[in-house]
Amino acid sequence: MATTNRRRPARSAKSSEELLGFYRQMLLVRRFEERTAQAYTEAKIGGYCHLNLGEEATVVGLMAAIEERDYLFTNYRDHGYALIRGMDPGRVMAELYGRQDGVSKGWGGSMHLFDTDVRQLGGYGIVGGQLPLAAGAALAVSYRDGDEVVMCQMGDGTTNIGAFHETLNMASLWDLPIVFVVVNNQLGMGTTVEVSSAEPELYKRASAYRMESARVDGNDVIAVRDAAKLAVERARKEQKPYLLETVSGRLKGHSVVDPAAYRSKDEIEAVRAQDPVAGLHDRLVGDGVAKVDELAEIDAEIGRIVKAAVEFADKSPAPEVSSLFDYTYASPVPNDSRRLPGEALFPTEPGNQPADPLFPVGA
Amino acid sequence: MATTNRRRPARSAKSSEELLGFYRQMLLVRRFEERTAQAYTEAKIGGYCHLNLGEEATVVGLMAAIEERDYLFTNYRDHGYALIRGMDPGRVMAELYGRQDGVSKGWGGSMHLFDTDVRQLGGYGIVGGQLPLAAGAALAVSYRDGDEVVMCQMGDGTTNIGAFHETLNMASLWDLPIVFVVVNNQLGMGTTVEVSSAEPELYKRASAYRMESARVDGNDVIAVRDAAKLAVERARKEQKPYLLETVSGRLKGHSVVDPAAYRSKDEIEAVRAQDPVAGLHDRLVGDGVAKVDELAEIDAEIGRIVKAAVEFADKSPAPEVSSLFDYTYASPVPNDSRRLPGEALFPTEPGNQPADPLFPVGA
Amino acid sequence: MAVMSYRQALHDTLRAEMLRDPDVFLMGEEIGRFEGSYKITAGLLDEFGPKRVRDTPIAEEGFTGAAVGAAMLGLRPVVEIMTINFSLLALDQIVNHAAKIYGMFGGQRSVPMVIRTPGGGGQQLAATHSQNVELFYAFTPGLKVVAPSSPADAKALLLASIRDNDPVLFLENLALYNTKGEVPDGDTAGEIGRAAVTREGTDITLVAYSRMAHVALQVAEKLAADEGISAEVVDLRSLRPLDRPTIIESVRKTSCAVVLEDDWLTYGIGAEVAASISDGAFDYLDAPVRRVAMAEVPLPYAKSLEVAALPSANDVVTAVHQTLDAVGRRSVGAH
Amino acid sequence: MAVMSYRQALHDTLRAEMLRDPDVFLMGEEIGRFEGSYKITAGLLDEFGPKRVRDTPIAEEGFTGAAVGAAMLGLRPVVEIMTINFSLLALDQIVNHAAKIYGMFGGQRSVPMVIRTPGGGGQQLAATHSQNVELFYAFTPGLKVVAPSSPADAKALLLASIRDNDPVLFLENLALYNTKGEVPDGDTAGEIGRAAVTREGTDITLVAYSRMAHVALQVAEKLAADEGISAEVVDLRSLRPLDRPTIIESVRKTSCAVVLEDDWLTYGIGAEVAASISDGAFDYLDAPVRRVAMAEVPLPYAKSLEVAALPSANDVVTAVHQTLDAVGRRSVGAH
Ligand SMILES: Cc1ncc(C[n+]2csc(CCOP(=O)(O)OP(=O)(O)O)c2C)c(N)n1
Ligand SMILES: Cc1ncc(C[n+]2csc(CCOP(=O)(O)OP(=O)(O)O)c2C)c(N)n1
Ligand SMILES: [Mg+2]
Ligand SMILES: [Mg+2]
Repeated sequence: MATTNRRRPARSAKSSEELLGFYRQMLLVRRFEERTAQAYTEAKIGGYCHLNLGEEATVVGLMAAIEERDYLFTNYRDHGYALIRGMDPGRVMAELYGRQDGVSKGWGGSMHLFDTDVRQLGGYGIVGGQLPLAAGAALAVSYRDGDEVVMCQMGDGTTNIGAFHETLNMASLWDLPIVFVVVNNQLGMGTTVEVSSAEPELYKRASAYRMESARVDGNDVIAVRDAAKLAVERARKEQKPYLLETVSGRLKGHSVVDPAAYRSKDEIEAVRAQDPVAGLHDRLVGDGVAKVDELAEIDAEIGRIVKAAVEFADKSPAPEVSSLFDYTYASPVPNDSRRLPGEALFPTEPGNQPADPLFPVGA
Repeated sequence: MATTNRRRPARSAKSSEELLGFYRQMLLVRRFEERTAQAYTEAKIGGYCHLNLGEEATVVGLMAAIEERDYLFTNYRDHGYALIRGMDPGRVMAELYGRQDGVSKGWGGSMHLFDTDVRQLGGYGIVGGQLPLAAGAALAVSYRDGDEVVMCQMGDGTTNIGAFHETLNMASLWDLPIVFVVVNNQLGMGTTVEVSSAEPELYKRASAYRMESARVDGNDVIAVRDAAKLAVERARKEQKPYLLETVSGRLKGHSVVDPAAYRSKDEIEAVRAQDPVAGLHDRLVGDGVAKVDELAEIDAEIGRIVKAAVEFADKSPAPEVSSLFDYTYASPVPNDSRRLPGEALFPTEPGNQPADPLFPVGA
Repeated sequence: MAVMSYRQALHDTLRAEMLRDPDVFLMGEEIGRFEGSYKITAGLLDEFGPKRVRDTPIAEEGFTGAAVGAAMLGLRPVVEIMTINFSLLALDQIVNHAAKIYGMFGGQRSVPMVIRTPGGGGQQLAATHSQNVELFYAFTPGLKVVAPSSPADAKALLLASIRDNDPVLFLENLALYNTKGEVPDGDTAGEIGRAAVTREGTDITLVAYSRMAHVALQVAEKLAADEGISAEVVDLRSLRPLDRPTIIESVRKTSCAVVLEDDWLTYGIGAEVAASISDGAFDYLDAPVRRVAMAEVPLPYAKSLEVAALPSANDVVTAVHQTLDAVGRRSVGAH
Repeated sequence: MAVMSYRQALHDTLRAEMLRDPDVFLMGEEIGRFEGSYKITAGLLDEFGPKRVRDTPIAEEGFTGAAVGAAMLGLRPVVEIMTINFSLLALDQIVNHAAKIYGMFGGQRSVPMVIRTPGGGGQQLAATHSQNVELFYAFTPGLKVVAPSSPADAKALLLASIRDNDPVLFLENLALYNTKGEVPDGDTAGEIGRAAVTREGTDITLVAYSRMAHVALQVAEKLAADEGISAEVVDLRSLRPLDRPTIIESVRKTSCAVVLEDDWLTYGIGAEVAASISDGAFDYLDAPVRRVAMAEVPLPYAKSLEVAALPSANDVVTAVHQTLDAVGRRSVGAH
């Protein structure tokens, strides 16, 4: 079942074109995340902010395996997925900035990227929270006899929470078209897989649900793409869930503010040595697919995209306070509270009962 | 790992004495439960009430495998465990009757038998709720370098809830001296194992935590005892958790009030054919260990014990209403609410502030 | 108009909605083969098959969350959680997910789902199986919470809940399932967010919901018959939104109120009702608002203790008497 | 007496209790190697080793429940739940188990454990990471809930909580960790169940807890300085038990009150406070009790919206003004 640490280019990289395309995407994630880190230190971005640095090959490989019609659910470490899935970089950055043009109109921020158009249905900050949701989406697909597949990404640490167990069991029992992906970056915050999981070969946990699974080198974009494609097509055709584990590393702290002081120099060195972006760069050059200059040109182009995204975000206005009560309910109902913190429940003038502006009594 | 459906007497039944002793215990459970069902229809017992009918060999075998110093946690189907673990039958029945002399003073009822003296620490009605608690008890043992083992019983349906996963992972990660027992009676209420668990060979789920496990015939008291003993001693000596699955059947409905209309005649026949009490009876007679008369005499003796238990329960007074506020907190604190439903928060006489009787202000 | 039980009203409404809308389906533990712990879904598996009446594993967090996900794709799942006590295991999916998804993503997808679940004490189910924690949901913006007390309201509000585009916690009650009442034909949905004055009166307002709304009516009848006290009854029906205007209007008329609730007193649902009355009817109120609620203990199994801990009609009568005495108005009575 | 941060007070107290009592140990996510998400446990893994500072998997239900079980055997676990939002995943173990075990088994084993967890909005953490759901615990008999607002109280109440034989939910707040104050030496435990008058005044009572108790003091200072309004501040400190006598005594003196809270208004903690005041000080109250609380929405990420949704000092000032205006007492002020 397992395939680990494949170093050589996978055979199925049919063309240099394709590989260059992946490189461009991985670089977009890399540069976007670097710029995001900078924007955070400039206090343009608030809250928690988790980057995909070190996971670029995984992100790009996974996104290459699903189709437009498919659905994606991820955890809070979601910028890269959003970019590659097709959200506009400007609108993604605007979301990080908490602006009106953000993909979630500024309501979600970094952890909660959501764009119904590209069928990426969040971005969830509660560890494991996205799993039941994703299974439910797959249930809806199955209920309607659809041919979409749901991909549900999670981190290694997430395999220890109850929702993992409950969801994988349901997915297998009910033959749901879903691919669970464990992005094993070897750490949940500062906790290693060995310290948190009694079965550190995480893909093996699928056997508790008679679910097929595999492990793949998350630093190899082609290997990820191929393994994911297999899983996705199987889910689509046989209506069977699958668990794919990708193994890579985290180049920086858990979130932008984490200096990761708990990591040894050796550990950091080891992760850096496997940097998927640098690796692909060297491979493209080494294999004669592209010259250093050409790759630098791509980098420059990506730089312009990221710059434009930041400019777009910077110009986007903050959401209007008047919209504060617009998204509590989809179906308006009478007597919903629409009061700002300072407002009285009842006007101070005795006898003056507050009328419900939307639903006057007796209407 | 698995051993199923052993029909022949296990070799380790060293003496007829022992087997007779087990028979007596199984019969105690059988008769007690039958009497309990009757008392329920007489409205002497209220609430939910789940019986061990059909699980007598499992209960007795498991209880034979743990020692006095060991701890036991179970689900709500707990009468048999309580009786064999050594709680006084009268006090158990009194608990079911909701009387003052009940093992939990009438506070818990059928689902919540607890007796600190015999180290049976509940009886829990929330499916899966006892698992983290039992692991915590094992953690305490381990923290103190004790040599006790914790046995944690659960039903087959319980293996699908998140707490199962979280707890088994912790138990294995932390090398806790605990034996998880899945009493597979093949139903969770009306739901079969196949409908609820994607891996219906439940003991195999232990592999997701690198935990050893086995399946054993739950209708064979010796087989259960031997398998459990192995698991318990391993837990004690090696400080390693274990998952034991026993397979048996449920002779009646999920609870006393469930007519089990969802079961086919064939299904019921099959369970009856494996009745562990009848089976052991016939075996004892067939193997010449005891005569039918002798076994009838045991039955009569058990009948007297059960009758005495009912009489004790019937005579025990209902708990005093004055004790209603005695068990909300172990450490009393000021301003705790001790008001009955009708009582005013503040006396109607204006100016009369209620003093805290336990903690007057400024005391 | 037919007379039927609260259980029957729920059953028939679920069935009718499933016939009407193929996107409506049911999920929960033991709702199919077992026909529901309280038999609300009896017969529906046979009629609609396992796709639309889905028995789930014991996994409240998992199947409730799956319903949320299915609702995000436009289905209309109706989840049964066996009792509200077990909903605590699904709280993360209800409060952190169902209630948040519409807002947190800027209104891109709504979550049209219903969670049906009964509360209730008084059945000797002991501490972990007798809780009334509707408060947790009523407190949470993004959720709607209804708590019908009559078969007619059960039907009207279940229709409204299923057709609503937001997650609705639909609170039932073990003690109500067998109660009967007239239920209108047709399929007119009720309105979430409106209380009802279920009995008019002039001397005092009784505010309640779910089972206690029944008790309130009984008490009101008794007070009228025995003492000529005219109590008005406000049945909240909806806990979120809370219909303050209807409550306040009543208390401005009667000048005093007692709140009945089956949960614990401190921080219970009644706290908000009492606080709202004290605020909105400040200049009208002749006496403090009394609350009759459960004693603040883990509910004991023993009948003697359980009875003592649960609010009774007598407790309400006492509170009404003391309230009217305090304002010197008991003389309005006839004896 | 030393001046230190709230964080430091917690850290030092944990350390001192671990030195004092070998049965005290810590459990939680990231408390060891990572030194705690908010660094309360920094250095403790190195000092005490992994047995007493236990990093757990991400499994709130599991590790919280394990602490309950360990406490049943007499250990004194102090669990850290990273933020109160994640405690919803452990609610079953807290509400259905920790809170019930002493009572449900007739007092045979108590559960001497502490759950430390911070609440707090205002950090742009968005809807699922900014909730204040202490209500869920404050509502539950069998639990005790404390919410200190100063470093001194943090120390005193943490000592009390660890030494108490019942499960205590110890509410911290992200915004308080860096606040400083004087902390007495020694190891005198505070008293769970007692509020404190943290500022004396005569014109109006401000009732608050945790972060808002800070805000209340700031507002009171400002009101005094700018307008000569004398506000009394009651810091609840303990949410369960709730110290009604101290609150009522204050309001009987000032005749009006504003309640400050960081949670949602409807059914929030303030509802009980307001209801209790309206009841216990009925004949003294000159104006309705106002509540200043969070807007009832899933808290948005965007700063502009978050600021609008959270209660501010200005909102409190407005509520105070309107309350004093309503009773014609603003003239007491000096401007
Ligand atoms: C239920 C819950 N518990 C704790 C947290 C705090 N938390 C945020 S991320 C994280 C680590 C997750 O690790 P992993 O699943 O490996 O994902 P990664 O961050 O490595 O992508 C934790 C514990 C949370 N968000 N939700
Ligand atoms: C969390 C939770 N969900 C649902 C229930 C209702 N319930 C009680 S027993 C039961 C079935 C349990 O089956 P199993 O684990 O096989 O135990 P058995 O009754 O067969 O001993 C269910 C669903 C519950 N008590 N707790
Ligand atoms: Mg990780
Ligand atoms: Mg079973």
